[in-house]
Amino acid sequence: MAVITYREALNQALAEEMERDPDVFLMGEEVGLYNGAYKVSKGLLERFGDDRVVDTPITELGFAGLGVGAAMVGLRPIIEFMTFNFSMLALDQVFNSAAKMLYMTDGQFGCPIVFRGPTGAALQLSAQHSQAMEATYVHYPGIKVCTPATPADAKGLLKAAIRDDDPVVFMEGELLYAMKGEVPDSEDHVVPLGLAEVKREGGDVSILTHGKMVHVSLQAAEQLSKDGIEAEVVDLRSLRPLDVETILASVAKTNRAVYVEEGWSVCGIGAYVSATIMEEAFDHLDAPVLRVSQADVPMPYNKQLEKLAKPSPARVVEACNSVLYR
Amino acid sequence: MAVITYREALNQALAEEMERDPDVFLMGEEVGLYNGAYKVSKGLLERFGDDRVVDTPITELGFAGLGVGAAMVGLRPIIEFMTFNFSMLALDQVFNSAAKMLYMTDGQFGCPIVFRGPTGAALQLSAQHSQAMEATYVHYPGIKVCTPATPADAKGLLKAAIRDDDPVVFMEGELLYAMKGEVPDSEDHVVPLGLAEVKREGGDVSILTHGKMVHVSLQAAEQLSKDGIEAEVVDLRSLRPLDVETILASVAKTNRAVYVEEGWSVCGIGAYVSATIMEEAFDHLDAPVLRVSQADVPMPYNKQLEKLAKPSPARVVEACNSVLYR
Amino acid sequence: MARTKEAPSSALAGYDREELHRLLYLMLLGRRFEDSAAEAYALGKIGGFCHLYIGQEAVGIGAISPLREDDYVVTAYRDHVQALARGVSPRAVMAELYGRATGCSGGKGGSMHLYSAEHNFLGGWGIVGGQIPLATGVGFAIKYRKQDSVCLCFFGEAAVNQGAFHEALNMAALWKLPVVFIVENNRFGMGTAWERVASLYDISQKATAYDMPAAIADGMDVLRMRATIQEAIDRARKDGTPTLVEARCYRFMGHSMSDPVHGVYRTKEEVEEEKQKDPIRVLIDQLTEAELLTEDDLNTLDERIKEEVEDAAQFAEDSPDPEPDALYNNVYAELNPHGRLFFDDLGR
Amino acid sequence: MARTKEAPSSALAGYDREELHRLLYLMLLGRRFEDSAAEAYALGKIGGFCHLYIGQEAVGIGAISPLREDDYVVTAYRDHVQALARGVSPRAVMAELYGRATGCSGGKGGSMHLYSAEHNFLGGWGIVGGQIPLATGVGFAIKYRKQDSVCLCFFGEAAVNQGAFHEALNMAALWKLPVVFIVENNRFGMGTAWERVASLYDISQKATAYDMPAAIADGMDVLRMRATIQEAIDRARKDGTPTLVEARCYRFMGHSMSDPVHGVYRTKEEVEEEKQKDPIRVLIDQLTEAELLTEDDLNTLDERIKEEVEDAAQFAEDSPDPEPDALYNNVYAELNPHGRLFFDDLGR
Ligand SMILES: Cc1ncc(C[n+]2csc(CCOP(=O)(O)OP(=O)(O)O)c2C)c(N)n1
Ligand SMILES: Cc1ncc(C[n+]2csc(CCOP(=O)(O)OP(=O)(O)O)c2C)c(N)n1
Ligand SMILES: [Mg+2]
Ligand SMILES: [Mg+2]
Repeated sequence: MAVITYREALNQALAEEMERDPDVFLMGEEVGLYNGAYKVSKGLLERFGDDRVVDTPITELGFAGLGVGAAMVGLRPIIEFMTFNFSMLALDQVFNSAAKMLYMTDGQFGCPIVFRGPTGAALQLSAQHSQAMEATYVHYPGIKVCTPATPADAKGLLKAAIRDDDPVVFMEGELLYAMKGEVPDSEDHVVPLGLAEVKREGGDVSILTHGKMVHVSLQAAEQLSKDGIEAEVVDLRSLRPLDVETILASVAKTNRAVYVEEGWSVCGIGAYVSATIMEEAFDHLDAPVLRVSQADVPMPYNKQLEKLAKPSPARVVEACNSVLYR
Repeated sequence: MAVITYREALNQALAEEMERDPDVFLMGEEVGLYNGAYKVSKGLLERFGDDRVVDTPITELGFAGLGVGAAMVGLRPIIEFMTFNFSMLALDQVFNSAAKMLYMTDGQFGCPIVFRGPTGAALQLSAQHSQAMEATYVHYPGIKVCTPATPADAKGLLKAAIRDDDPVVFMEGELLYAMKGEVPDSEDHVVPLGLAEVKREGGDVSILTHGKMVHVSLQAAEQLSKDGIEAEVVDLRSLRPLDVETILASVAKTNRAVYVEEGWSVCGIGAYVSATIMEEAFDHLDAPVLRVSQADVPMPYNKQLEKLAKPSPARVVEACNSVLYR
Repeated sequence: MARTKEAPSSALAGYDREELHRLLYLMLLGRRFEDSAAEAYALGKIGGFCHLYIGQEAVGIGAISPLREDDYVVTAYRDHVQALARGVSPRAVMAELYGRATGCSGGKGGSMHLYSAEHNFLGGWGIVGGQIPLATGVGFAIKYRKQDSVCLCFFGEAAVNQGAFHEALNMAALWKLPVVFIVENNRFGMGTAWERVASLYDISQKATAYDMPAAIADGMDVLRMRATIQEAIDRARKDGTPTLVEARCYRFMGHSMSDPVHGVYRTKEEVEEEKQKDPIRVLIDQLTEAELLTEDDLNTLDERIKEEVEDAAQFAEDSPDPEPDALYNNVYAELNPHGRLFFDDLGR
Repeated sequence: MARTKEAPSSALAGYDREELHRLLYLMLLGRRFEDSAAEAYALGKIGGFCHLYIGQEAVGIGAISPLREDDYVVTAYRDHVQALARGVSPRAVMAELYGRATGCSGGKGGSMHLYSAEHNFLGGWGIVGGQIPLATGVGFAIKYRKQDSVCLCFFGEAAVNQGAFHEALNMAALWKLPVVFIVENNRFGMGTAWERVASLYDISQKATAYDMPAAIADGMDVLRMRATIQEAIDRARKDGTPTLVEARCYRFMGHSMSDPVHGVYRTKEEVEEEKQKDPIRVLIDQLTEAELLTEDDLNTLDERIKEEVEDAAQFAEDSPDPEPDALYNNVYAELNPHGRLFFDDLGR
């Protein structure tokens, strides 16, 4: 297996799927000539031409809606939001058009589209540029959401998302783009939606998480293991469909769970998973499911405050200790 | 106490607060000449003139942002969304401007604004016009959210919202506008944000809910009481600030809770409250907190399907019975 | 900016009798169909919002009738007549208004959300202005596939103020997407007159901002309407050039079935006066004058249409509601083998 | 549409020496300040995104310098020089870039989010086009209070394609809100040239769509820039009439500190050529020519500015970070007596 970056993994997935299916095209701000604000689409304009790699005006609502219209008649658009923060301008087209397309038309018109880009905070980008929007998207039926944490998952999930016949919101991480990891070389490296992965085995407590926070959770698990606590880190990978089975299996084993998310906790992913666990595994729980999340404030610019606001391994350890009543 | 409709109660609150503070103005589609799509602003144009009751073009993003700008320099806008479904177009201005204003300016510029209108489904309005958006709004710090269920709360909470110095998302219900109820006559009938109300006392199970679903829950409680089950119905009234105290007190008493919401359950209000209860009252729970919500699908037009999709007293009763292990 | 002239008035030239009768048929069908829908609504057989096109028929029919099968139509919630003009059967449309399984959207869409893949009729949208980017995407797909079809996009004048209009028209003009943007300027958005919400009255002039051709069409005369649109269609087919067409028309009914016909925002007199220009009357007069239509022709045609509409209503009546399990059908096209997609107590 | 002429070239007329030196001071201050910010960024003392205004100073300074104290300024994330021109101290601005408690946004905003209530400087916004409706709201408030102040709204040319621009300009023109909309047309949005994303090149012409007066300003000449804006300001003060001003300028640096100055989207040669028109050089030449500035004047002025900038950097260096509890300050203005506002594990 080759060791490549998360960025290269996404780039390969895009290239391979565009090779594979002429109906797939990439559209967004700076995706072409500039090779992408974060260089994810590097080289694609040259390779596929400007019919299939399209630089747009800064009109998130407009080009998201354009993508949905193109998907209605059978194309398979990949719409890049430079970051998901800007997708707030496009939510009407995602929720009122894409998510409801198949249902309102009772199956006559589908919407095989991918909306992708980085979610959550990078470093000191302040309040408007540091929002994790998973919870906002996953709330609306008709949408599928996935959040790869590693290069292998980035490639495999993006290929699955592009091949999926429903609107998929594909959320990356600016701080993950440079991360390196092993990725299977095969063109058929597809990670199906709805399949969580146990990134670390352990029997004492389940740390459930997704996206960037997988790495924070793994660090926490290492620290815990120094204290003889073996945490199981479950990377959900997809938030809808959600691999409830794997979640419940881990909880049945450890009887304790902590959810770690980059975003806010009110109506967050942790609340969704925590409430589901309570409904379906109440008797397995020896302690309440606790949640670690961003501080419940807009993201501040100052480096120290930002550090405080973000979930840290220390905070995850603390939460694990409290569900272990230590 | 006079018996008036929810619509009249809102109208009184608007008129009284505009009387009280010349900086308060109302802006939105059809609020003036047409007296409001749902007649909530009836007579206000005539009474306050078109400087203070402003009909807008259909530009949700634009007039929401305009309101935020006006609030920055000290006015107190009330922005009406004809329904919150359309506010999806305006979310960028609500989340990226209003919610973060005070924080990004470190207190230099505030945003005393109210965004109001009906949320959730009416009758057979189909997928694009039947969405409960509470969860979408309450997720973002910087925003306050309230959801009156009765005429008295409609008037008292709207007055509180208008006087509040923060952005308040005030969610009404089209199906509530014609509902009648007693409303204190006093001009000072203000219901503070963050105060839940026990709408029905009971010791066997807590039904936690908000908005329209308060009435569905009360009906369910009546049915249960025929079986000798006394349910306590807690109307949260505000979703942020959230009256955690009253919620926990009820759960401490009944040891069982069901959340009933009009919207979807994934990252919904029920998930938020349920996860919070687990974290803070785990040992009081004799059963998992269950949630009753809209079917996890876009709202269908067909009358029978719509009926199936909406939370019903029967479904609430069923959930209560299962937390009572009956 | 290329600004095309209005269509000539003596516009019968170039039409054969059959074609003209087909237009009259569609005009009358639209009217009778909606009269019947209005009755059904009053009887509670149709629910939700129901927006009638009465008075505006010439716009949709004039624009859609010259289309080829491989062309597309996208419109707003005021969509009954567009669907019929596109060839969707009165039965399928009426059944949809009744919310039946046999409806053109399986009973899930209702009046505002009519669709027919078979007829390239892409609905049927309820968010003002939301369909404009969608139609632009259809135009993008046509160009992407190097086809020569076109997409008609209808929207009310009030949608012109939406950001979606601005964003979409820029992209359509920039990339030469074969879309004809048709503003149904019936002068009101609900209870708000256009001049009360627009700083520039002349909508067609807004095309200058995108360096896009524009035209003003007489939306009360189906033949002139059609002639104007034909020019725009030809331009779009030729090299993808989009056009902004302002069709001037008038809404004879209230905004929706639940709104008053007149009131604070327009007088009874104004409505009555506009009704004198009834587009159906206009067409009948044109045909009679040209001796292409007799009293008898008209009566037979009208009888036929009445029967067709009654049949549609009966069909809707007799059709079944969707099965309960339809509730979860077509939320997703793909039920992934792994993981759970639906979360609610019904699934418990 | 009233279209105002460009400002006359021999534009020194009507300025006294002091005023002209004040302008030169601001131009040099902006440049030196950002040179220093660039250094600090390279050293990691400034984080996040940092967008420099180098090359565009004439636009912001020409537009802001004629303002009254009770006027308002709203701009985007490229906001350092606007803040300085408005009178915010270099110390407060630099401290904000460093994220210090003494910064003009208390260290919470950073480079993109500068604010000063004291100076009616309303920032500092990061969503492209998002500030346009905000400024329109400020204009609304001015009219609401029957004041005669004005609001300047700056945004880049790429923001013109956003729906927010379209929606806001219509309302501003419709209601006669005293806002001067200033397009900083530096020809690129990040790596994208305007002509690649706009179907109409001439931005000022877009004002026709709103029946709004427009002007084209030379954004590389502070005096001509100022003269053009002055006309727009006068018009706004008189009766609220808004204006769309296209200021033609050029960005000498990369889009932000993390982007290349040139590359696929523009050549090194082009940048070098444009640098020949450096607005500071232009002003210095105008003043020297008119014998209003000597070599000595310039050197003394420049020395003074260098010191001021060094002092600002030192001040930032020495200033403290915000206290940890600042994390939860100013999320809400009102901590309601009832209920809980914050939900996170830190509060546990
Ligand atoms: C974004 C949005 N805002 C508001 C509404 C409510 N609404 C429905 S139709 C309408 C008026 C639209 O007028 P126009 O575009 O002229 O179309 P017409 O009804 O006249 O055909 C309004 C305000 C909506 N459906 N969508
Ligand atoms: C809504 C939105 N989309 C995308 C971005 C990312 N972005 C930041 S600046 C920029 C280019 C803006 O160019 P322009 O408006 O011309 O201003 P300039 O940077 O040239 O001053 C982009 C795409 C953003 N901040 N907001
Ligand atoms: Mg209209
Ligand atoms: Mg630019």
